[in-house]
Amino acid sequence: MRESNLIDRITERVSRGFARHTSRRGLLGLLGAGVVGAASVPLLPVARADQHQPQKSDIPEAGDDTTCEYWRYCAIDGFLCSCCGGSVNTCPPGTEMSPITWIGTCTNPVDNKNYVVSYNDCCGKSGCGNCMCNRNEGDRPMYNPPKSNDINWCLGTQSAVYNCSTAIVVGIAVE
Amino acid sequence: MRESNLIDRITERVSRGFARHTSRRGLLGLLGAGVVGAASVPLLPVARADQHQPQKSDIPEAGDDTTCEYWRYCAIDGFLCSCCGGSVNTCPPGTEMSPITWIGTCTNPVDNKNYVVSYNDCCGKSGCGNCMCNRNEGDRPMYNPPKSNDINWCLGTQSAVYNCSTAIVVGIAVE
Amino acid sequence: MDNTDQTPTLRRRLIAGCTWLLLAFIQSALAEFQPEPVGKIETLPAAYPDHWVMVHDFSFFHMMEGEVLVVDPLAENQASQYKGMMTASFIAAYQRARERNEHYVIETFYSRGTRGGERTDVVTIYAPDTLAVSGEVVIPSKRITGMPKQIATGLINGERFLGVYNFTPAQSVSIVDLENRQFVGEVTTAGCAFVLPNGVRSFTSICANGTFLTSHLNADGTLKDASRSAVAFDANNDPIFEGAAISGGVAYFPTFTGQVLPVDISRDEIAVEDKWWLTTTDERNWRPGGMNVATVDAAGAGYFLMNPDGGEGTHKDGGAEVWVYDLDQGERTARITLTNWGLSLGTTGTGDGRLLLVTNAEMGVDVYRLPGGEFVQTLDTGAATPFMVHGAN
Amino acid sequence: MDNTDQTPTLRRRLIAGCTWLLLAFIQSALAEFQPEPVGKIETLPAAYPDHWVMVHDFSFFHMMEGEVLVVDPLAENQASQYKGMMTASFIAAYQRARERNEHYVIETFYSRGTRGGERTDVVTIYAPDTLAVSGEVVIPSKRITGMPKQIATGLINGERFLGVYNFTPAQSVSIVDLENRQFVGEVTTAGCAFVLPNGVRSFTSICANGTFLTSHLNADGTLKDASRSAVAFDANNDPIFEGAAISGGVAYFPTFTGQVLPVDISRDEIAVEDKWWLTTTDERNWRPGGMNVATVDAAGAGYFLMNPDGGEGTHKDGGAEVWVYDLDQGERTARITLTNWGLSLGTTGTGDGRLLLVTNAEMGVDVYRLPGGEFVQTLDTGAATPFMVHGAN
Repeated sequence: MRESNLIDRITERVSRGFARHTSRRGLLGLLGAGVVGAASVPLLPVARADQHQPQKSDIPEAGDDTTCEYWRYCAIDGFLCSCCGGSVNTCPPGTEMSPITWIGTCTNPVDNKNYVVSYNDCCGKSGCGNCMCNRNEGDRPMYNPPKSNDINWCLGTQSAVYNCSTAIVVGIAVE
Repeated sequence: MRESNLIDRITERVSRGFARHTSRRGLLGLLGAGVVGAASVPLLPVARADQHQPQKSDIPEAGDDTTCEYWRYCAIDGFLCSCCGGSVNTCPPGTEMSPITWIGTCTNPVDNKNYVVSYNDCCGKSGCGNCMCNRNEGDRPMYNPPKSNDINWCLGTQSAVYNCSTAIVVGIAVE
Repeated sequence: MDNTDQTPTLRRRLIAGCTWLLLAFIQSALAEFQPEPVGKIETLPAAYPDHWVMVHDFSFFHMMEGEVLVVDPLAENQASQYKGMMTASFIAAYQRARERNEHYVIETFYSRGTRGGERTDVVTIYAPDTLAVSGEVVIPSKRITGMPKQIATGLINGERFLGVYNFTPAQSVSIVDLENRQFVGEVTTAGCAFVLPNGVRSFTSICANGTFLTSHLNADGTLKDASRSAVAFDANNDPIFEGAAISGGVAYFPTFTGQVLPVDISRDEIAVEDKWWLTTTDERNWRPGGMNVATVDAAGAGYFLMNPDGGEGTHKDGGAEVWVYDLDQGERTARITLTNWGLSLGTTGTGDGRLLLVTNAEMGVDVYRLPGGEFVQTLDTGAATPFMVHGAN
Repeated sequence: MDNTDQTPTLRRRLIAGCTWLLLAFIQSALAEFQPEPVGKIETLPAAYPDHWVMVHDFSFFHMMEGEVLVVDPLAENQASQYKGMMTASFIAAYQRARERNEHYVIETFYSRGTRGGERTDVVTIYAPDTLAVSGEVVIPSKRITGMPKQIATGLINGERFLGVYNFTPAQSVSIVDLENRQFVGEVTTAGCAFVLPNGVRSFTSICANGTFLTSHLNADGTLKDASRSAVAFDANNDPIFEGAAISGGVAYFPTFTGQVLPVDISRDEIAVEDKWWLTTTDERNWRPGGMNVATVDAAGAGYFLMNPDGGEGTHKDGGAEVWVYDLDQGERTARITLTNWGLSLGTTGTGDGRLLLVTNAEMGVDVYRLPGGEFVQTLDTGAATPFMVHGAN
């Protein structure tokens, strides 16, 4: 009896486990097919208090930066640093932030302005594996480097090993 | 519509995928809890013809050597070489067989004799990842090396990197 | 008595000695029993059946442990499909020289693994029968890493040279002499990316401004001179994909919106030909998308992975159908409805044994027969993220 | 103009220059907007809250990419639980020196990754606040690899020396001076395995014949002399597990059948005490089983993972309950029924904040409060095979 229950539980766990590694949207993102309309679950205040505080400017904010649907992630490809010991715009302890990046232009749902987002990678430790997320609004092929999220941007760092990606607002896009 | 179906399929696939990596019994084995009574599916002749031919002696045989239930695997711990480009007693191409091993004593269900099985590891390439199997009949702690399957037996090889495990009959056990 | 200072050779002998003592003991006790041989390693045929495939598992979640699996896609189960494996470290590239009959894995190592240290980039050479390393060439530690693009490397001048695209972000191509197994030098490709071999001893790169840069090599693999095309496509509004269907000396590049840009690569100077559409005007919602979105089979037919919900940002989303073209005529000849949503295309086999391999959205690899498109099976190789499939044909 | 021969330093400057040029351009266009800072790296408190844990993911399916995660087991979700990570290559070992306030990862690298090359074994030293490498000590490339055993390494003489058990299959212990961060030498332990620190400057190994070997070190970490116990257990019919619950200067080793062998390790010469049973005669079907089957909490209570279906070959199967003991009295004080079948035990925290961590059969880590055993949650860290959990207390 126990054994058969265990099998069920393992099957379920494995499913849950992989889902945890790769949010369903994230997995679809990795695999290429985008999903729209997934509900964004706001973080509880207690959880937020436990997290690393992002270095935010005075940009109006909405949404959960640990989900792929968050507005700044419109052209990201990788593991969200918010799920890896970093935050939306800081790297996890012991990693190094790449000084060069690819750039996206994302619409903030609060003020409806287009912001320039720099997706600086965090480098020097194994891939975090959590919160895989890929969205390709404005993404262009690898021969157009500043707009390409297919490139491993751990460049100019001590190690090219990729850990996770941030989404740092560096400007407002001029129309 | 498509997207939600995709999510379902991915969840299912991930579950199936992990199950493929680690047969349920194998996963349970890895995780420590043994399962008994799982049905052993005989290989189709056509499939057998495609496989590498194990170097068999005249031992009477029964069972599917790509499943954890196969009789020789009574004290194995690792990925079955039969699922990795090798066979029950040969290593996959490009690997190196460890000259020293741990030893199990397993009962052959055909002649009911106890055979001495040498679980030589194949070494020098990444862990195969297929057909994980752990059974511990007669296994003893690491301080008793010849009987311990917890040790990485890729020793005396050019590389200690573990790829998969064979199960070679080297004798008949004296009672 | 333990001796921790023993030399490796001595230790090896001791180990062997212990093993044989044990076996001798067992055998003496059981004179009638013949133990099975120890130490046997499998080998593969030096010439693979032409329907086999090399499945490149990029191991996206553990990038230092990528693998290129040798697989029989028509075998019935995992044990019979899985023929062997080459390791492929840190989102490696893969090439195979059919005349030289060698596999090449272009890969990266760090002296301290995923925490860094000294970087070493190498071209690792594998023998197809033993899948053992038969040589390696150290190259500058500059190779691009990222999502897989077949033209990140290329075989130039037949199989004499291997070109490896570098991005630091300075752009160049490392030239490796495969005959002498040595690094020749670097060719600068400022503003341009990739290695598309053309003509006798040239290769072409795709430039960010929509032009092509063609580098011409001397017989020793050094740069002779270079030439640049006029602007051939709109790199921002309708860029070409990095991967082309190459047939009859022409590289057919799909664009994001679903046009095809043919580039004649048969001569030392490339010739850009007129674009044509994959879709009719009524079908513009269908766009190519995925990882490797374009390929050809041994008969020269072109295959494109098509998404019915095409639009800005869908170019990596994969597709529901594979559309088949007479590339020379620019005419669609068939539509294959995929059993599972597809992400990346490969083909293998010849004649009636041609197969289409589609990495699906669940990271399985689906096998279809060509030209009919009949679904055969989903492979059971254990690969975690098999982004690219290469035919043995 | 591209310059592929530029030095790394120059290249770095060019890169930085380009980044700042870009930012300057954006800023000049938008004078009122203040961009967010680039380059910030998180840090952790130098003294971790005592309920945090280090979760060692052995990454059994990709052994070169193991990790030790720093985790808050009471936080509500992945983002708040996951504090940071240290890489841990090739089924590494982990130790932490509380007074020195350093993490140690004892790990193995190959110059060509999983295809081999030159092997290098190192003790990697991490600072707890930055999780950056603060030093490394190269040790002989002999460390045992295999399933995790906490006593594969040990801190000797307070935190002055680290012992690393070697198996080639010759058996020895490498001694590392943590004060001076250098390798001291090897101590032969022929026939015996592991590093259980005892007394002032000694360590004890478990021998295949059921005895214990105690090695006594000089002040510089070299071997002074050694002593051996009488036969203390039956290594074949009722062997002790490799892992003991250590409390009050006594190591309580469970045996396969469910006895406990207490070994006084408070003095330079160990003293083997009388065995006692975890079970009553009616309970002999319950046996300890799992990976790390025995542990203690900060209050000295002992925890054993128990399987109701015990028998030959079940010693790695894990268990359904955790039984709690007053170790000094040899008396059971509580039984904790696990929410999920358990495989490996750890504890953390102090006083009322004590926690029991149980790696479950589905490779999740379950959190229970102590002493009551109330289930709190299953951790959501993403670890694939978190075989060992170490308390920060």
